[in-house]
Amino acid sequence: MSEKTYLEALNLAIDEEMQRDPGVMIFGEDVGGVKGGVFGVTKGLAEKFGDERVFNTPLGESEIAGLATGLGLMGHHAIAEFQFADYILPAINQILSEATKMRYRTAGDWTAPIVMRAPYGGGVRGGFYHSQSTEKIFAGQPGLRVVTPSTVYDAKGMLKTAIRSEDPVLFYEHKKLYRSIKADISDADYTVPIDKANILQSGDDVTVIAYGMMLQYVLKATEELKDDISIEVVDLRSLYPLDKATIIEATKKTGKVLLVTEDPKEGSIMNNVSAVIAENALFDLDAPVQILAGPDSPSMPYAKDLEDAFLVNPEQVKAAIKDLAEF
Amino acid sequence: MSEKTYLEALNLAIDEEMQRDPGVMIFGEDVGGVKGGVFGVTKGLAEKFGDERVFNTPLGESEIAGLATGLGLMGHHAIAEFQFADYILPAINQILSEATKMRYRTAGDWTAPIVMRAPYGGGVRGGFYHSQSTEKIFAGQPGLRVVTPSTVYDAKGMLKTAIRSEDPVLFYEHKKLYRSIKADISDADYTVPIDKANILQSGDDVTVIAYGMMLQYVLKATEELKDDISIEVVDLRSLYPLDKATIIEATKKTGKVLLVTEDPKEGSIMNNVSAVIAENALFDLDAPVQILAGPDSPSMPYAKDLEDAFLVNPEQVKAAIKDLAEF
Amino acid sequence: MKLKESRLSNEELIDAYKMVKEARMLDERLWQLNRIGKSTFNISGQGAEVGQVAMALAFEPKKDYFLPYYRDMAAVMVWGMNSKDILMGSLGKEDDPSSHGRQMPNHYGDKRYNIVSFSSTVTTQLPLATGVGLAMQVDKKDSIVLTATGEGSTAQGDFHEALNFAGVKKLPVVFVVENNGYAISTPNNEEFGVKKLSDRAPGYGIFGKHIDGHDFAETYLAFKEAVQHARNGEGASLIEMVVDRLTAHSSDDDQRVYRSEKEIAEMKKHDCVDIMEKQLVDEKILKESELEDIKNELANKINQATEDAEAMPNPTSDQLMTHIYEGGE
Amino acid sequence: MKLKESRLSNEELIDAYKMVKEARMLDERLWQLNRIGKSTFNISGQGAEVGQVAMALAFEPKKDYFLPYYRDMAAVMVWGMNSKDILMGSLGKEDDPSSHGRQMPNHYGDKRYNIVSFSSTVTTQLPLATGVGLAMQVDKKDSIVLTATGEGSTAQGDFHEALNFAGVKKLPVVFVVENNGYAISTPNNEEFGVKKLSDRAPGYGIFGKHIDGHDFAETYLAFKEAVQHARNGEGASLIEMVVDRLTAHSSDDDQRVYRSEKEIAEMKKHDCVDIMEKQLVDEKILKESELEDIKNELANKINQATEDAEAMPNPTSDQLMTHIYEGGE
Ligand SMILES: Cc1ncc(C[n+]2csc(CCOP(=O)(O)OP(=O)(O)O)c2C)c(N)n1
Ligand SMILES: Cc1ncc(C[n+]2csc(CCOP(=O)(O)OP(=O)(O)O)c2C)c(N)n1
Ligand SMILES: [Mg+2]
Ligand SMILES: [Mg+2]
Repeated sequence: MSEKTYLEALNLAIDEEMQRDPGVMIFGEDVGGVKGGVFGVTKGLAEKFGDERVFNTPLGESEIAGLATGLGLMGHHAIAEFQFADYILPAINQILSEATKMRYRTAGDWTAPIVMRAPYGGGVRGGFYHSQSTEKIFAGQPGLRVVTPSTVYDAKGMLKTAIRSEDPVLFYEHKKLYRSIKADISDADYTVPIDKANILQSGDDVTVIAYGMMLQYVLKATEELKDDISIEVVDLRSLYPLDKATIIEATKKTGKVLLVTEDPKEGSIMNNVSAVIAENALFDLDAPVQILAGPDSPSMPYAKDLEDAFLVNPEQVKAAIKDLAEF
Repeated sequence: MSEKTYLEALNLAIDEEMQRDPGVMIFGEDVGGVKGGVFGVTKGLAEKFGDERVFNTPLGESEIAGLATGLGLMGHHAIAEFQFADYILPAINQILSEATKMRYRTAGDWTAPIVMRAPYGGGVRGGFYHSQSTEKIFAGQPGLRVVTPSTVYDAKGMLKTAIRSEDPVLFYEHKKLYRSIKADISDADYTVPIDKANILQSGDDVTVIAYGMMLQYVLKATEELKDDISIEVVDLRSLYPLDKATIIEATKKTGKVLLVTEDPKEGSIMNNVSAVIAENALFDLDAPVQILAGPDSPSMPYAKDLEDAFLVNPEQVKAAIKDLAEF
Repeated sequence: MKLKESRLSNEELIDAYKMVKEARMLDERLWQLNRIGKSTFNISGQGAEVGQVAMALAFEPKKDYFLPYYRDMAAVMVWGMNSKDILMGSLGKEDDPSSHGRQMPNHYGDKRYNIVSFSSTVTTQLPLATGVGLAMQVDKKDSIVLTATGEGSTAQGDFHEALNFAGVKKLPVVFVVENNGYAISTPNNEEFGVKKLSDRAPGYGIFGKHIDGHDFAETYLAFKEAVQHARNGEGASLIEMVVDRLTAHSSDDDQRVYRSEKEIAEMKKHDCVDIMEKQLVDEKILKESELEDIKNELANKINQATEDAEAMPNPTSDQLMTHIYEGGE
Repeated sequence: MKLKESRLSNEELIDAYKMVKEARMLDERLWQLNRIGKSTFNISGQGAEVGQVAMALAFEPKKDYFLPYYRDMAAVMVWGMNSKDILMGSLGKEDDPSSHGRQMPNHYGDKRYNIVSFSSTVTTQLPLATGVGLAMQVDKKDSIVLTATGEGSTAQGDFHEALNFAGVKKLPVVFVVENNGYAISTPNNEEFGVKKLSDRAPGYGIFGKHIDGHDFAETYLAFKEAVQHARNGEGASLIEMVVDRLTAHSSDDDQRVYRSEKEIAEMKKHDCVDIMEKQLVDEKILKESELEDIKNELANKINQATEDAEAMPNPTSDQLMTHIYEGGE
C-alpha cells in the first residue's frame, strides 16, 4: 500500500501498463517532453519510455483521435489525451464516425482498442471552456464506452482496465480531484471493472447516485448525516452504457433516489439514469426521482460569484438528501 | 390553401423569408446552382435570389457552421444546410463553442441568429452514415435550440420562426418525411412556435409523445385504435429545451405515457422527457414510463433485413400503445 | 507518355489493363443491378480506373496498407479484392468482406489484404492513415500506407490535420487526391481558390506532384517516386491525380442537371479506358482481337461472380446486436 | 528596417510607441494582480507588442473588424479598448466589455469597437472571420477583417477550412499567425514540418508573407499591403509574424521547465520593446529622457485605471441565468 493522489494513481496506471505492453503509447498536446501534460498526468513517462511512445502532438484534436484510432487498427492500445474535456469537441466526428463504429461496421474485422482521456469538471476558475462536463455528448453511442473514476483506487484500476480493453473508451477524469483526494492504494497490479457501477456504501433510507466531484460531496454528506439517515451511495463509474441492473437494484432497496451531477440538468447523464428507473422500478418508488444538477446555463462563468452560483455545493447535496429522506 | 409536401413547405418557408428579409442567406454543400441540395430543398432559390445569397460551400462542415455564425454576428439570419445530420459532427465544436455560447458569453453584446438545417432519420437504405438521428448530441446545451417539425404545416411555420429567431436554431428535418407526407396548408405568412410541444390529439387513456417519422406511426396507430383507446398525442417539436409544462400536463391527464423514438434507446431525447416526468408527475403515473426506441446498436446497417430489424415499425407502435392501455 | 515508359513488362501492362477493364465492366454490372433493383446504391470510379491501377501497382499490396475511398474499386482490386467480393458488398451479403452487409455498397475494406474499412464520412480516413503510418514507423516495419480521397473532400479540416502531422513525423504515407472536377454538383472553382492542390504539399514540408490519371506511365512513375520516399524514411507525399467522373455522382444523382451536354460528351471522348486500349494497340502490346478476347473472358468472369455473389446468404436480423463490444459476437 | 521607413510621421510613431509601452506595462500590472490573488489568470502578449501595434495600425479600427486571440492586448488597444477595459476583464467585473465578467481574462471582445468576442477554444475565430468577411462583401461594405491566432493553433482543421473558403470567395480577410515558437511547451518543429507557415498561402491562392514582428516598419508595411489587397477586392492574406513569448504560456505555466535558461536569456536580450526604444532614440524621434517621461505618465495612467477598475461592481449571482436566449435579459 502507498498513499497516492488521484493524479498519481492515473500516472501509475499508465506507467504499469506501458511496462506490461510495449504496444501502449500515449500522446496529446504537451503530453511528452519534460512537461508531461498541463496537469502533469504523464510527467516522467517520456523520460522513462522514450519519445516514440510518449510524445507531443500538434494542436489538433481531430488528428489526435484519428491517430489513436489508426494505431488501434494496428493493435496498439493507444492512449490519447485531450487537454481539457472542452477540447474534445473538434474530435467528435473522428470518435463517433470512426473509432465507435469500427468494430460493428466490419463485424469485428477491424477494431479500435484505444483510450481517450479527458479532464472535465468545474470549480477551477477556468471559465466557459475549462470547466465543462462534456461526457453527456457521448452517451447513446453504442460501440463506445464512457467511464470515469471518482476515487483514487478506481483511478488506477479503471484506467488499467480501459487500456487493456479492446473497445474504444472515453476516460473522463475530474480535474478537481487530481490533487484534492488522496488514499492508500494497493501497489499490486489490480484492475477495476469499467462497466459496473459500484455501491460505495450500503443504506436503507435513500439511494444517491453520483460521480466525480459530486460523489465526494455525497460521501461527505453521508458521513455528516450518518446518525440520522441510512444512505445507499452508488458511484456510477460507467456513464455509458449504464449498469442498469445495479441502478435498478439500488433504487428498489430504498425507494427514494437522488441523482447528483454538476452538469446542467436537462440533458445530463442523470436523465438517462432517471429514465431507467422510471421504466424499471416505478412501483418501488416512494418519491419522485430527484436530480440535483447545475443550472441550465451555457457554461460556468469566470467571475467568482457566478461560478459559485453555477456549482452544486456540498450544502445543497446535504439538504437534498435530507429533504428526500423526509419526503 | 394549397397542397404541399413537407419538402415543398420547407422550400416555401425559405423563399418567403428571403423575400421578406434581404439579410437571409442560405448555403451548404450543393445547395446553390441548379441542383438545390441533394434532396432539393433549396431548388430554384439560387435562380430566384442570386448566387450571392444562395450558394455552394466547399465540403467542410466546421467552416459552414462558422461562416453562418460570422454572418449572424453581422446581423444576417443565415441558414446553413448540413447535407445529412450525420455530417454535422465535424461542426460540433463550432456550434457548441461559438454559436451556442456567443450571447451568454457577451451578455448579449454579440449574438448568432442563425439556422442550421439537418436532414435526419433512417429507413432510406442509407446505411450507417445517412440514417442517424444526431439530435440527442445537442440536447443539454443552453443557448441553442434543437427543433424538428413533424407535419407539413409545422415544416413551413416552424422554419419561418427559426429564421426570424435571434437564437441559433438547429433545425432537424426527417428525410423520410420530405416526400412521403402532403397536406393542404395555408398560403398565408403564418408562423408556428418553435419552443412549444403540440397536442395533436386529445385523449384520456394513454399519452404518446413522439416526433419525426415515429409521430406519423403514432397518428396511424391512433386512427386504427380510435374505437378502443382514447390517445393523447403530443408532437414534441422542441427537442431542446423541452416544453416541460406541456409534457407534465399531458402526462397527468392520462397517467400512462409512451415515448417513441427511432434513435437507440439509451441516451435518446426521450430519456430527458422521461426524467421530466419522473421528477414532476410521478404520483400521477399508473404505469412505468415506457420508451419504445431503436436498439442500442451503433447505427442502421445497410442490408435490408438488418435495417428492418433496427427500425421501429408501425406494428410495434400500435402494440406498445395497446399494451400500455391494458396495463 | 507511352505505356512502356513505365518500364513495366508487356505482361505486367496487360495484367494492368485487365484490372482496368474488369473494374470498368464490373461497375457497369453494378449499375445494372442497381437499375433492376437488386442493389439500392452505386457510386463508381468510371473514368479513374487507369489512374487507380497505375497508382496501386506502385505499392506492394498485402504488405502495404490501403485506406481507400468509395471510388477506389479498381485500386482495391489490385490490392486483392475480387469481383465477387465487391458484388457481395453491393448486394449486402453476409460474406461481403468490406462490412458483412452492414455498410452501403462501395465502402471498401478487407482485413485479408490490409485494406482498412472506409466510412461514408469523407476524409476521416486520412488521420487514420497517419495512425497506421506511425504504427509502421514505431514498429519498425517496412510497410507503407496509401490513402485516397476526392478533391472536394480536401476542404475538410481532417485533410489538413493529417498532412500536417505526417509532415512533422515524416510518416510513410502517400496521400492521393483524385480530382474529378466535382464534389457532387460543386465544381473545382467553388471548392478551392488554387489551380493545383498539389501546391499544398510545400506548406507541409512533404513531397507533392500533380499528374494526369489518364496517363498510365506518368501516374505509375509518380507513385513509384512517392513510394520510394516513404520507404526510404523521407516522409509523406501528396499526389493530385486528375481523373474524370464519367457517371453521375452516385445512383441518387443525375449529372445532366448541372453539367452541360457538351461537357459530358467531351469528357467521354477522353475516356481513360479507351486511351489505354489505344496505347496498347499503338505500342503493339495487344492486338484489337486480343482486346476483344479479354473483354469476353472478363464478361464471363463477371457473370460467374454475379451468380456466385447472388447465391450467398443475406445477413439475418439476429446479427443486428452482434459485434458492438468486445466479446459480443 | 528603420522606423521611418514605415512612412509614418514622428507623431504617429510616438503614439505607436506609447501603445506598445502601455500594453507592456499593463501586462506587468496584470501579472501583479495575479500574484497577489486579485485575478486568478493571466496570459500575456509580452514580446509581441511591437508587431501587434504595427499590425493594427495598418487597419482602420472602428470601421474594420477584428477577431483577436488571447495574446492580442496591444492590438485590441489600438482598436479602441483602454487599460481600464482590460483590467475589468482581468478582475471579472460586470462592466468588462469583453464578457461582463463571464469569460476568463484576456478573452478580448468589444462591440463598440468591432472587436468580436474570443472563446478559449483556439482557431474557431477563423471561420467566424470568414463569415464577417462575407457579410462585408455581400453587404457591399468597405470594411475588412483581421483575425489572429498562434502558430500552434494553425494545426487545427478550422485554420484550413477558413483559409480555403477565403480563397474561394476572395474574402477581405487578413489572417495573421503570431509565431512565438511554442504552443505551451511544444516547439515549432513538433507543430509542423515546414519552415515558414506563410508557405501555405499559395496552396489557398491567397497572398502570403513572413515577417519579423520585432521590426515595426517591416510589419506595418506588410500589413498595409495585405490591407490593400483586401480593400481592393483582391482577396485574403496569410501573414506569419515572428514574435517572442517572453513569459510563461500563462499564469498556470512555468516555461523554465521546458526552455533552457540560455534560450530564455537570449530571447530577453532581443525584447521588441527595447528594440523599438533604441530605434526611437537612434532615429532621433525621442530622447532618453522623453522615454522616461512617457513611462511615468503611463504608470500613472495604469495606476488610475487599476483603481477605477477595482472600484467597479462584480457581477451578481442573479445574472447567472440572463442572456441565455433572446428576451432573457
Ligand atoms: C463529412 C461529409 N460531408 C458530406 C458528405 C456527403 N458527400 C458524399 S460524397 C460528397 C462529395 C465528395 O466530393 P469529392 O471529394 O470531390 O469526391 P468525388 O465524389 O468527386 O470522388 C459529399 C458532399 C459526406 N459523405 N461526408
Ligand atoms: C481546441 C483547443 N485545444 C487546446 C487548447 C488548450 N490550449 C490553449 S493555448 C494552447 C497553445 C496555443 O499555442 P499557439 O497557437 O502557438 O498560441 P500561443 O499561446 O503560443 O500564442 C493550447 C494547447 C485550446 N485552448 N483549444
Ligand atoms: Mg470530386
Ligand atoms: Mg505559439
